[in-house]
Amino acid sequence: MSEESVKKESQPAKAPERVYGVGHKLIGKDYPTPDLYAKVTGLAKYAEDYHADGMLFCKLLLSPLPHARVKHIDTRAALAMPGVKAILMADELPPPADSLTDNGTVIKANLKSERALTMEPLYQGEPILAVAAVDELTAAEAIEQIRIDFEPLPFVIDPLETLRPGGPNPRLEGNIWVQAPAPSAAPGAPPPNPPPPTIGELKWTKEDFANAKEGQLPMGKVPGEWSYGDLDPGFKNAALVLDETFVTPDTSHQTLETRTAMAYWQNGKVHVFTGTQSTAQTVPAIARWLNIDPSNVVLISEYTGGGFGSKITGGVTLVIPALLSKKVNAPVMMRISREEETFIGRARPSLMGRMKVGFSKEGRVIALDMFVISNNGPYDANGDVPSSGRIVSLLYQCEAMRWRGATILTNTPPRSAQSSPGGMQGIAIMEPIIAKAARKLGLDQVAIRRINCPEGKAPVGPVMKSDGKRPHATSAFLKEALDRGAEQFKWNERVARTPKRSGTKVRGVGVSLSCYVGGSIGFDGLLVITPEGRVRFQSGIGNLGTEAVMDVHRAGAEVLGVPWEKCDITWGDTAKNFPYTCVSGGSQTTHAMTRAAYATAMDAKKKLQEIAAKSLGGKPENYEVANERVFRKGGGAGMTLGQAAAKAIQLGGVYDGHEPSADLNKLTKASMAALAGQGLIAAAKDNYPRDGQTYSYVASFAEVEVDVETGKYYIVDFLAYADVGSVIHPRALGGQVLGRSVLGMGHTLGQKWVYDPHYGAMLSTRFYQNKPPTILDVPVNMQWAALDIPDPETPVGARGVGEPPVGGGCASILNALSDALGDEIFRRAPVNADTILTSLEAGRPMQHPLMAHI
Amino acid sequence: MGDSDDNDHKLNEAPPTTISRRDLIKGVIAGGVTVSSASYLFRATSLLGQSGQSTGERLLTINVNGQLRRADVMRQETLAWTLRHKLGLTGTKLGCDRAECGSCTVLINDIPHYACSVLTHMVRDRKVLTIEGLASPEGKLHPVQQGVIDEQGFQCAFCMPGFIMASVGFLKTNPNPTRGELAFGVSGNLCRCQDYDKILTALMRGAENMRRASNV
Amino acid sequence: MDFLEWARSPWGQNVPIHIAWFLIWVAVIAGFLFFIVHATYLRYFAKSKEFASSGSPLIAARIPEKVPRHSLAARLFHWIMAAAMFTLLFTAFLPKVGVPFDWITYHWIAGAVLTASILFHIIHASFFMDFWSIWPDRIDVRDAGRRILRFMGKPAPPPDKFAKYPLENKLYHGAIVAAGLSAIVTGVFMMFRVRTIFFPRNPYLFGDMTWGMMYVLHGLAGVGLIALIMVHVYFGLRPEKRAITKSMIFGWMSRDFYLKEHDPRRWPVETPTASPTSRGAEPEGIRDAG
Amino acid sequence: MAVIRDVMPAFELLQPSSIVDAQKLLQQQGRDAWVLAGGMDSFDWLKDRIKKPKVVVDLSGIAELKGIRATSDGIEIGAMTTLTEVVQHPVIKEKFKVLAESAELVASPQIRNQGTLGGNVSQDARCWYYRAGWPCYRADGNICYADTPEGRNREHAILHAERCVAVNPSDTAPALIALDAKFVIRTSKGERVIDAEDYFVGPDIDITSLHVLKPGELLTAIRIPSAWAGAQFYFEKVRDRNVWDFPLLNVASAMVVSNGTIERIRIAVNGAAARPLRLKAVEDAVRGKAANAATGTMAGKLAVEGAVPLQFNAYKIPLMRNLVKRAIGGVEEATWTS
Repeated sequence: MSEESVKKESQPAKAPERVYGVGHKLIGKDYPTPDLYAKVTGLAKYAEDYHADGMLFCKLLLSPLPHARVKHIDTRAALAMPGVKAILMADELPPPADSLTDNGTVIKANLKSERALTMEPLYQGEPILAVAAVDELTAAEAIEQIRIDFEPLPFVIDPLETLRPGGPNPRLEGNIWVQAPAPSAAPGAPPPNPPPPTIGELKWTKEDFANAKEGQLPMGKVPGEWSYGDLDPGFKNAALVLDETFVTPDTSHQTLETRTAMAYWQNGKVHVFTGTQSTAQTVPAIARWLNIDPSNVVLISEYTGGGFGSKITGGVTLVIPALLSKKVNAPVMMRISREEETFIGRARPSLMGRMKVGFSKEGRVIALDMFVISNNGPYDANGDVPSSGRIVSLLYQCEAMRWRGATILTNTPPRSAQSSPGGMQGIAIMEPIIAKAARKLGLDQVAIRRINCPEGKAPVGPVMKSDGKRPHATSAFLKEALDRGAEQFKWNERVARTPKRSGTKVRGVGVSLSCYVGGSIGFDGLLVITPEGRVRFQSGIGNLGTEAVMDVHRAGAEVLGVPWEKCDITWGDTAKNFPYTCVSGGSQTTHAMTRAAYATAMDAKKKLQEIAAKSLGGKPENYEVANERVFRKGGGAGMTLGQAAAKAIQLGGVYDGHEPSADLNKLTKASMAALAGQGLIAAAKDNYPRDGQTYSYVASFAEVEVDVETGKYYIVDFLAYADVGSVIHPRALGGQVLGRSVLGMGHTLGQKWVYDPHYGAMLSTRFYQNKPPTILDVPVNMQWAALDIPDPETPVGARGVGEPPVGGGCASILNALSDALGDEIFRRAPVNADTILTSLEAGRPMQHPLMAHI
Repeated sequence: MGDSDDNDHKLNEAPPTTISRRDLIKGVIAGGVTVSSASYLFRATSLLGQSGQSTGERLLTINVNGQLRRADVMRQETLAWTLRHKLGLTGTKLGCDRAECGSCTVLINDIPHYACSVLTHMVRDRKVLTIEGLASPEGKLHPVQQGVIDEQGFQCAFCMPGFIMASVGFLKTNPNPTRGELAFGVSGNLCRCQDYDKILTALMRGAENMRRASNV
Repeated sequence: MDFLEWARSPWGQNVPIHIAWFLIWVAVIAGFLFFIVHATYLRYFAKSKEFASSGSPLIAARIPEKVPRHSLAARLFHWIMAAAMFTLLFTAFLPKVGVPFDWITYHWIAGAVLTASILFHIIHASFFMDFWSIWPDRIDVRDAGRRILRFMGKPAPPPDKFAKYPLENKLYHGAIVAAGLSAIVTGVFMMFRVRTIFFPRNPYLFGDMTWGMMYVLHGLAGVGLIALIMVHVYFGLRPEKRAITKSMIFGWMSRDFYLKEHDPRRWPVETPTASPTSRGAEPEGIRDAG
Repeated sequence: MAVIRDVMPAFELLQPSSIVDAQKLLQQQGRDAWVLAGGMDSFDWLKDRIKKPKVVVDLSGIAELKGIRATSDGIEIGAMTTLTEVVQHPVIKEKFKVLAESAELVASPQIRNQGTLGGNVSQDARCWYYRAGWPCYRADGNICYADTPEGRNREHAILHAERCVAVNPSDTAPALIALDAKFVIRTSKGERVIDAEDYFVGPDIDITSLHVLKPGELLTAIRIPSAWAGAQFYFEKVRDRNVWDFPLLNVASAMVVSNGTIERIRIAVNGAAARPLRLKAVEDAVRGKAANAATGTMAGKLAVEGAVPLQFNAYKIPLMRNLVKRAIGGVEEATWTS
């Protein structure tokens, strides 16, 4: 931003930009990503932008009931309409295929899982059938010509209702998933996978409900439980014990690009155009859903209009155009409408939580009894409930902790991971309790977090069965982030400022810790050095806006010493041969794929040295790679990368991709085989050791201003200070840190799902009803910074960042609100004008504490 | 409106349930509007139930990105659909199709509109500018586009064309805005990556680029 | 043509929501058609009434000058009911034909008045009046056959004179009972959907289809009542029925009219001093016959 | 028959170029015709396939419906004038600021660029049951889903509910009532001019429409008399999101204050009932009183007398009380600077 425009702004100016990546040429530096030109000119093609000759359009018939059986369908009138080409129904879907793990064991398909179409809809808006026609108008009119009769079945929207004695079940078989243990392994064979989960019934007793006081979450038996340490002495010795009930909202991912898909078949292969977070990993998913061999799937996904966990491997509905296309032998485009996306587009499960927390007088969390249940929707169980416990145990380093939880099925749209699944909810439940404790104990909000937050190889979660120890994080520098953040945010000044109230306005400040997993390991990288001297990175990462699809390869280019202008990135089309790549979900990509990129660059370096030695004599280690050359150390003979690539083709074997290294994944090997002979081909598996689990951390700071006469509040200022290891691409990182913070804020600001309980129908299908935050709901200037301290357990030092800021975005606002208004006004998210105003009037929370959506 | 009395008379003669095509044409001409193509008025035959591709469509000429483009356009067709599916200008995105997200923002006579909520038949004699028409024919980016590249604005970028068009339209009325003013100007656009801060920085850079370009 | 308005329930089922409002005009036109047909019939085709002899002049001599027909209570009931009925019909249907006003409160209050008055009437008629006097008896059926035969010019003995109410009157009462009770029963349930002073609202007392049928029945009864009331008013205004209309105001009819139309054996109205042997209703019943 | 809530149905599009032609077309088409102003409300109904008119009459080509003209007594705003034009018009900004302020808080910039003043005051209710196409009273059905024991009614009415509990969502309507605007309606018989508050109608009178226009009638212009030009205005809208959201409540007032005493006042709120409410009792009570916080407090209490909350909208009572209070007694602004 120019000096001139900074000066004009009455808002606080941004902190001076930090310099990242000291000592690096590419890592930690800003650059325009190669996809940006196409994006700004409108040439970037998202799924709906493709058009194929003779392309048909399809439309879906959605269930109006939350749970029903289709008794009768009459499609004759629809099929008789001119322009209607085909109708696809549930019985035409292939059975879902079992999947094969890399070690050869079979994971049996769960036949009770979600399919693209169904005759027993389990939520309002679930697709029943699809009509393909020459245009959308015809398809829509055809749907209106279909006579369909339903038999209503019992349904439940609220998880507590199905837990009541005699409460309705969301599925015929029950309301929870039950996982049987894996059978024991045959001697010498790899351990078999557990069987698919089955559906069971969980009911609490009348006493369980009666024991909960007004506004408290009842606590009955739950299937999930772990603990470490001894709670009782903790609570006995505690200076303060709080027992609080809290609820978080269900929030749709609402990617701006819906899960539109287009498909056609050519030469026995299905070509699918859709948005996905994970290009390479979506192929096996599609193959499984279609029950065909992955080699017969081509996925084109150059640009993805947002994912946030809802498109980790695309959406199951993309098989609809694929199957319709096969049926009518023509390309089929399925545009998903915004309303359809609300139903089939995934959402974060709401959590109801009850926390009993014991604090020492210094504010240390010495005992925590955590109880959570989630509203999971009708299909596969999401990990939010268990992960909320792990994240809380790490983030507050509770000395003794018990976690109990249950994932409850309901007749509401299917959930999936959403940025910081479980972490966000756990933090949103725990943080206001920490804030309340600090006020009760007379402690500073930063100080109480400082003494609880993780440091170094901090332990996380329960004891593992395998080694009898609690696992630990690879590293944590959250204290530094908290300290530097407090300094940058001028925390002490803001806290000391008086009065808190002026006129009808009250100000409050809040701070929150936040963290989430930040990376996986063990994937492959693949690059080609061409005889023209260019380096082509084969990127199987999805292009969903995080820029990881490009950014991670900067690490490879840095190792090879190649200027970025000489690098190309191939992405977005699985016909273009990608390596085995992680899914882009759970903030793992930056960590996992910089490791793979680093390993691959090292492989390329090694091959370059060998080629140089073979060509110019001497030993490989006498050669070094830099400045687009491989040359003898200390000067002397050398060759360009292009010359080396040409040599590699001559040499063949391991050098031009004909002989892949044995530890590579079969997908990488297949891609190598297709690329073989094009130049020097490097590929490597990330075999680097790692001691611990990788997490990233954020300290979030916020100030709010509340008008006590209207209940309306504004976020005045916000800072997120990140501990995410080495910074790879500062602007992309800043976008993630603040973007995901705002995603968290949305949970406080009012994002919601309102259901009519009588009909089990969603009322909030429009943006103005479910309220994703707008540009005017966030501060006009937000701040972010990163420590840029490398993680010691990964070669590039970078950890993932997508999820960690989310919880802090939500909780820092909640904490600022309670600083302004008091602890007893509300214990919930979202908090809106009505929440605040009614509570201020009455002096106590007036909205039902277990009702997130009003 | 000199002929309006005459038209009244003619319209009154028409049977009450149908519209006389001849009279309507007269009425329109009398209204002083240039009739640029036969598509201006429609015959009163029922279209309901005739949703085939071409039934009920009319050849229309519209001015898009400085070019006159002809397309077969149904009455109820939105501008966004015509741009995307008839003219191949897929840079204009459909994010909600309900005038809520702004992804489809285009300029009509320099004013930002949600193209999902404008009938193509309503822009017959107006100038439409889409993201594809922003850069110069030689490929030189518009200063706002350049600002986005300079600051790595946006993440998934599905909202980007709409945001850029909204800010280009806004900057025509306020070329030197504060961050707050520009935020207000593009507030009709939703970004679900919620990269609002960086978007605003990029668009501010674009505004600065524009001012610099016009000073040259 | 659809006689009902259908809608899509939140669960996508086709449910009726109310009658098609054109039925209001159908009922009104039917009412007018009846006037025309009936008046024409009377004017041009009806033969003068012939009755079988209704007994001795001795009996006639004992008939009082003013034959008591409707007790005060009965008359009050009738007029209260009439007022409530007109209020109900006008508040129900005027807004539907383009005269908007704040109708709902008047409508449910009038409905409550009607319901109360009818409850009174049922109790009154069951325990304090000759309950059966308004229902067709065997003679009515026999005479109906005779009248039809005679109208068609076939030989048949003349019918008896009427009891207290002519058969047509009894049939009309039956129709009003059917339509009125339908409207009232459905109307009482419909009060669960609006704010009244009577009971807590419960709009989900029934399913969508049941509610829909209830609204349809209420509407059908309502438009039926339009036609029935029109016919009733028409007869009330006809010259030859004026004596009956007057009796609903003043409570009595003249001896002449009585003897002309009614059979003292079937509707004994002897003065209380008359022979106790005569069959028929108790004095109480006479006084209260309505 | 199944339901789909996507894809605009086919219709005939008629684009008259004069009010006279438009009126003829509307009279010929009767109830089959749908009037399209800016379309910001209409397209929802059409795209959701809840309404399927045979004919759509697009008013955007009628020049006489557009623009802002000075009249002998104030100004006249054509019904098809966009909200942006209203916001930016120098006379409105200078003399009738309350209207500019209210128009600027409508939805989003793009909507204000296309949405019209006539459309804004004539827009339909936003009750989510009604908008979902459910057969409620407002849709000619026989139930109010929002006013059921479990119905979700946070945004619904606290005053004058009668079977239907939907509210009028217009932001400009209360401002126009405060300005004592006159609405010009073209009917088949000629022109009818009515007071702003009489343009709106509650469910007790007409449960299927928020305004008094009959099929075939057109709102052609809105006249603002000079009586309130330059008065002391107040407008405030409270909404959940700071853009593209309907009011939970809004308030508009015009006061003429001399020597600290309220000489004349008009005040209206919207979002509280199915029609924007002119608060006559408040006006009467504060006239002649000091324009201060005490009067505001008294006015606020008076304004919410008789309010009946539903299960989830009790907050609207203190909110309305406080908004009325602020409109009359002013807002106590915060004194901090950053």
